[in-house]
Amino acid sequence: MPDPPPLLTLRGIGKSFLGVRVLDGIDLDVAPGEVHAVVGENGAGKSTLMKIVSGGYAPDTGSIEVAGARRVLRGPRDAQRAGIGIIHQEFNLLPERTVAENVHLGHEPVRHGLVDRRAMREHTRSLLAAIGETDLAADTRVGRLGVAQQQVVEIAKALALDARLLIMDEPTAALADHEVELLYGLVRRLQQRGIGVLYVSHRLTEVFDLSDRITVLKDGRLVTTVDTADTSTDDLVRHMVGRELSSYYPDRAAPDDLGPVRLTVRGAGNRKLRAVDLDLRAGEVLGIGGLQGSGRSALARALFGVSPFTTGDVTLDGRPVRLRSPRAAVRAGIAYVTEDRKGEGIVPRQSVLDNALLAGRAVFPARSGHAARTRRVRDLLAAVEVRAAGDDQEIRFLSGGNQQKVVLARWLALDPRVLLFDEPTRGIDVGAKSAIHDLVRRLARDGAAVLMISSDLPELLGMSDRIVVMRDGRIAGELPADATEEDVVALAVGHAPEADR
Amino acid sequence: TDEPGGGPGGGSTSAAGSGTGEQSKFFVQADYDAELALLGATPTGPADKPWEQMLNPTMVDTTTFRKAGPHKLCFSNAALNNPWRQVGFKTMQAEVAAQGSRISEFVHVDAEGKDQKQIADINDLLGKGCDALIVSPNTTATLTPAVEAACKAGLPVVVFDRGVSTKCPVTFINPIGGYGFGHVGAEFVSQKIKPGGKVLALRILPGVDVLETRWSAAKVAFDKAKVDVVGVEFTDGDPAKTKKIVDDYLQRYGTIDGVWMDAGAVAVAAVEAFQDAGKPVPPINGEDQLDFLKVWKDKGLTAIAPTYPTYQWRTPVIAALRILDGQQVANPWKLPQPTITQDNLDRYLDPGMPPLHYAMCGCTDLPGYPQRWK
Amino acid sequence: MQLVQRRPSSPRRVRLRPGGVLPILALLAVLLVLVGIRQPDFLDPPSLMSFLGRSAPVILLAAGQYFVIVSGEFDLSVGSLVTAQVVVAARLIDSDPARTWPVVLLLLVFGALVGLVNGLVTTRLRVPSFITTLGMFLILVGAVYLWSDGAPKGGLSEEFRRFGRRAIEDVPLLGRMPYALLVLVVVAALAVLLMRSDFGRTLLAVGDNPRTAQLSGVRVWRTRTVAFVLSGLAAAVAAILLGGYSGVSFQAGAGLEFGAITAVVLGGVALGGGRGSVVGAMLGALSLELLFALMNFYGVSGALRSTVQGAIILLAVAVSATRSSSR
Amino acid sequence: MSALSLLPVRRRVPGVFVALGLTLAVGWLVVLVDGGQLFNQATTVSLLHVAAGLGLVAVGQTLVILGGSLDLSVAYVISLSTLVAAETMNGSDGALLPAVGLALAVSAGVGLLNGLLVTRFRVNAFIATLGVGLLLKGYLDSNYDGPAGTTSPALVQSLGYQRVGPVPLSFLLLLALTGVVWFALARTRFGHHLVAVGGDPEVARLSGVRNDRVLVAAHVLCSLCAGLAGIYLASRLGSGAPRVGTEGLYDLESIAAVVIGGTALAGGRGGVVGTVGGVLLLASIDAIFNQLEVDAFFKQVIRGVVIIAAVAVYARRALRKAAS
Ligand SMILES: Nc1ncnc2c1ncn2[C@@H]1O[C@H](COP(=O)(O)OP(=O)(O)OP(=O)(O)O)[C@@H](O)[C@H]1O
Ligand SMILES: Nc1ncnc2c1ncn2[C@@H]1O[C@H](COP(=O)(O)OP(=O)(O)OP(=O)(O)O)[C@@H](O)[C@H]1O
Ligand SMILES: [Mg+2]
Ligand SMILES: [Mg+2]
Repeated sequence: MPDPPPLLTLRGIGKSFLGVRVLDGIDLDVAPGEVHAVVGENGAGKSTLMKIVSGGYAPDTGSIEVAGARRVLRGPRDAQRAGIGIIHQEFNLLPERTVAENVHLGHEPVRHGLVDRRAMREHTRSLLAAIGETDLAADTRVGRLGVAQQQVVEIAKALALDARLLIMDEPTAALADHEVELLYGLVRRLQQRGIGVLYVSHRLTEVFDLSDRITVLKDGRLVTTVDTADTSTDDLVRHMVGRELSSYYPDRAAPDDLGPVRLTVRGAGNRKLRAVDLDLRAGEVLGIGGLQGSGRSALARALFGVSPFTTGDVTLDGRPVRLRSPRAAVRAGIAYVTEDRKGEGIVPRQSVLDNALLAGRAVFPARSGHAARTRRVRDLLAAVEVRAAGDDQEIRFLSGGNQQKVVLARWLALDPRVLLFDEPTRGIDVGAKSAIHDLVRRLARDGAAVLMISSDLPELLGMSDRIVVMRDGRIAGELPADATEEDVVALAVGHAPEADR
Repeated sequence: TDEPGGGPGGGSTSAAGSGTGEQSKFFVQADYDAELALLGATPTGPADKPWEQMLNPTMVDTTTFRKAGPHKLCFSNAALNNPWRQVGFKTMQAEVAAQGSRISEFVHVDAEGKDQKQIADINDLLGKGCDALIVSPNTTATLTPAVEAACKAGLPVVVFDRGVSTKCPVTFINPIGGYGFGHVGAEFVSQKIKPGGKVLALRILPGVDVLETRWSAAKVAFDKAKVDVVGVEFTDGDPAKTKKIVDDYLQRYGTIDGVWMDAGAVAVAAVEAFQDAGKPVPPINGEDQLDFLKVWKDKGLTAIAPTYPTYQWRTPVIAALRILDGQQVANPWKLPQPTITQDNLDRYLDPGMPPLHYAMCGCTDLPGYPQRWK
Repeated sequence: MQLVQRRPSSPRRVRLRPGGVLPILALLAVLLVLVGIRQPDFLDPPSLMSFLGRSAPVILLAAGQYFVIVSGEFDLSVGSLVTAQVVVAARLIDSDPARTWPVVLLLLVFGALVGLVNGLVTTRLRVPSFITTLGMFLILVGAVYLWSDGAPKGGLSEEFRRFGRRAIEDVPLLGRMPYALLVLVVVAALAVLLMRSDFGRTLLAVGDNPRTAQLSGVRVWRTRTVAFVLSGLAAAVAAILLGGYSGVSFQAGAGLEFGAITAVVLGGVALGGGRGSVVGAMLGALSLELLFALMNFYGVSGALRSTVQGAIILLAVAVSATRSSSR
Repeated sequence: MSALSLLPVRRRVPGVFVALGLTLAVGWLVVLVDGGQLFNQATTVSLLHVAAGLGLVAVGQTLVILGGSLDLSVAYVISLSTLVAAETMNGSDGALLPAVGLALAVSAGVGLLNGLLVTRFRVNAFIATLGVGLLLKGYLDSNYDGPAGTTSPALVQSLGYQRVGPVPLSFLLLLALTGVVWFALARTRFGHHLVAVGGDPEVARLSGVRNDRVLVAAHVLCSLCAGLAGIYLASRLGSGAPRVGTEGLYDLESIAAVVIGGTALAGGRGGVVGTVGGVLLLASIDAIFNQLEVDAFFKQVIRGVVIIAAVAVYARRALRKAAS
């Protein structure tokens, strides 16, 4: 143990929700200047623990000490007072308010008893600059921002507190690689200033790059705390999952697995996209790369009829289709797993089963009887390994990763011909991630055409049969499966000449 | 608790009653005595035109208001939100039509039951060059300042139905009033029931002066007759609520021997509640609405219908014109308030008119009858 | 699906979760006991049946309101719709028995139509339903007064009134069976079935997160519009029963919209949508009606009634709300 | 209520003022053709008086609605406040200030009760304030048979009837109150926190906002505004009136004015300036119809249509804005 008292000491933390034990006897400490990573499967209790430390939940048992002094945190405000800041896994932002207002919510700077708007703007600007985000105006409404920019705002919001201990619950889930680099720099600077960081992530590379120590949680219990230097990825995975994971990515499609062209897009565009040409073949996984705001999600949303193409043509299996609404897209056999799970993926207060049945119920009258449909969805929920107290549990009580799996099951139940995945494994643990990767590959092998957007470059490179990189609403170029991360980044930032297609 | 002091009137008696509760703060013994005396008085004026008759009139001089016609009459109306006011207003419009060329323009503003709006309305009318102003106040006390302002503007003001607490209008027109109404019904019910019988009192809503006086007179009568008033309930004028209340009281007490109510709106519903429960309809009072009169006749009820005649809506127009002619008018102008009994029931029951029409409209001789009221 | 921990997922926990019907059942039981103490013969079958029959319109309105509320909207127009329907029925039937059925049909169509307009204005023109239905409330009240010149005309036929007023007498066991109760039972069964169907589930999803619902292929606007139509239909049926029970008056529907919303919330349905059961909503309405009867039996004085009513509603909702909350 | 609108609406709406301008222009023309004058002194004064009464309530209502709550008890608070004020004054000018203070204190007490029910006891605002309204109704019904008390002449002459040109003092009071509230929303922590709580209570809580305090404060302020409206009405009516609030439909009309003014019923978006626009719009419609002597029921139909149409127009504008 380090000499100065630890910044944070947790002893015997326990928490139950509606009688279900979610955390049990967790001990953990963070020293000044230490980056302490917390890893574990989806639903292991990481976010719950972080919310307890930041005052969002009250623990049932156990004690919290901050810098050696015992604290009872009656709410987030108490935690802020104690110098604890948090970047939440789910965004905690008000879409109707500006960036500056969001960043300072709860602790607005005042002068003569009045909110000092100028100070607020300037402080926000400097915080954003510190994360390397210089072209995000402080008085933009947050609702207008894309997911990645919202993530940046969320980070700035936590930094604004000037905390002694900063909790980061999957801060990079929505970030692209170069932004992750910037975040690394930030964390190191914080570290140098003696600030402790609790870092939760499913990206083990980050964990190894950043942390001094790693704590592994499993099913609400502490498995082990290890020094990062003394452990390896395989060890960590074994602790987390309880078994070895042999290979990360399934085999790619063999040339004769590829079917005919299923989806073609010609000269299509809308307010965000221009001159998009695209071919998607049955049996292939087409990866879409690009920086944040490059139009990847816009492409998926256009294909799914959320904000449809206004020009150009789309054909599906050779027939022209007009994808004017999500419903039309679903009927045409297209499925879309959105990147904003909380806002667009789940119906929070409905059960797991109802969530999984939603699309089927809405669009197709039960083809082979209600009972059969329910049985099939139950099988799918089991197949994607959803962890819940039961399929009648409200989905909002599931961990983020498990929610994502339920959303996947919803679409799989429809046997879609084209699957649009927008960051499908965001916030998903290693075990489940590889399960999802297998699933995606299996779907392709069974003849579906998969379009997968991912900001996780290793995943993009590991999963795709072909990679299309977008920039400024256009397709910047196409890369073969054996491209490197550098190739993708070069295309995305526009340094390399656009490759022929 | 926080007893409001010094409402209009104030001197309240509190006879120890059985279940009738405390006497209303609106109860004024002197007014009560006066109204009861008026019930027996003989009106002056044409016998076939009760709306021109006066009870114990004191005439006032109006020569200062004399003006050459035709006239512009303005009317600030409290509301048009119930059948009584509807029938009344139609009668008033017909009266205006009947006056022909004597009235050049008749301006009507409806305050929709809002004091605040009526104050604004009156203020507004003052800017419109009216020759006379007729006001049917929404609330006595609260409209007093506005009416005073109108008097100060120099034009003759005629107030009817509810009064104002100022003497400045040229005249205040209304029938005998609530005490008379309440007393007649309560006397009838107490006389017809067996001693110790149970009476249910149904009221529309609390806090409306006209209705308060009706109940306070009934209370005096019931207390005097030592009637057991088992309940005083508010119905909001809602027949469904009325039926439920009567139903529950029937269940609670087994029988109800008499029903008194402060307005006829729910009379038929009350009667139906007894019928539906398979019980005989006890002595009951209603009002001069035709649906009640019809049930009364069809089912042979023991009933009475005190009235608050809608023909009083004719009188303000007549009064205003007389004032503008410089003729004397009575102030206050007390109109007779007939009661419909078993004996004269047939005279008032006109099956051709709609169920919620008021028999005492005095409108049969007006232009457009009966179409205008259908 | 894997179960993290099976042990506490007993049925008890499931029913106790927010939005369940347990709290309203408890309230209902307390009220029944209180009535039973004061007025034991109220619980005799015939009298209980009559009570259920006369409560049927309000319960139906609560069911209708439930569909709208659970989809995330409000319907403030139901009270005025009931009034309008009763007045229209009286004028059209004009005491002619032969017109009864055509008019009943017309009322249903009219109710559905008003619901449709509410729904389309809310969903297609994106006017908040509070405003849409408040506007509709003003329009209906104004129009019906205008149309009937300020006083209801005509009359309802005995055939029409039968639905709300009469009963099948001498039924074994139950004593009597009001027609209104029959109608209620049928409609309630339909409502429960509907909420179990795909439509019902979708409706809940729409109320919970319309964005997700839309991105799952739900036609959100259509679903919500249907909810409004259902509310309009429920108001039509309620109007037929209520007109039958108490006859024509402008007061027929006054204040019913607030009663219905109160009942729905009392029944554990969340305003804002996405949670609660139609059975709870109907039980909420029944509890309110029972509360009124209770006050009649205990002779709570007329003017104090609203105080007692307000206090009991606040208490009931506060108790169930604080019990189900956790941090 | 949360999902009334999926689409973001720009904050600086007051598009209601466009509707107001149009309404006044068309109204002026129609009244002119009818042979009248819309903007004569008497009419303008009446219009502004009506607006002042509703406006005072609606400004308070804006606060609670912005915070994601609602107050249906305002109508009863108004009535209560007229009575407390008028009875305490009892016609004497000396008791003016204590009476005003007492009326406001009682109103604030009701607001506190509303606030505590909504926060501590987690009763939905709709039900909580409806219930508190019923409690007050019971009190008023059983204790008052009609108007009571007498407003001090000084108050009647000042707040009630004093005016500067065609602008009544009460309307100036409304403008001042609006200014204060606008400033509070834009420039105080309370304002920022209130809008945050209305936008997303969980986000606000996790950001360290003390939601409960903020909401309780909003409810107290709302009731204070209703109390102020009551004092104003007492000054107009000359006495306390137990039904003036409900007869005036101040509960529903204030909410309608707030929503017409562009504030989202779900909370978190809108402002007090729009509310005043909404109030003026409603009052203008009234004034125009009054001038034209339109039948009250026809007027009600038109009002219903105009309210829906006005909001529909903003909704469309917002839709187009969001699409661009
Ligand atoms: N408010 C709540 N009510 C009930 N159960 C909850 C609640 N919040 C979380 N849980 C349960 O607690 C468990 C732990 O959830 P938590 O969000 O902490 O997991 P996590 O480790 O952060 O997972 P992920 O990696 O997917 O984010 C899950 O089983 C979840 O269902
Ligand atoms: N909830 C939403 N509602 C409406 N539009 C949305 C929503 N979420 C995302 N969008 C739109 O989709 C776009 C996301 O695609 P964008 O053009 O930002 O490219 P991207 O590369 O997918 O960026 P990112 O990495 O942030 O997902 C956003 O700009 C936004 O306008
Ligand atoms: Mg988590
Ligand atoms: Mg994206």
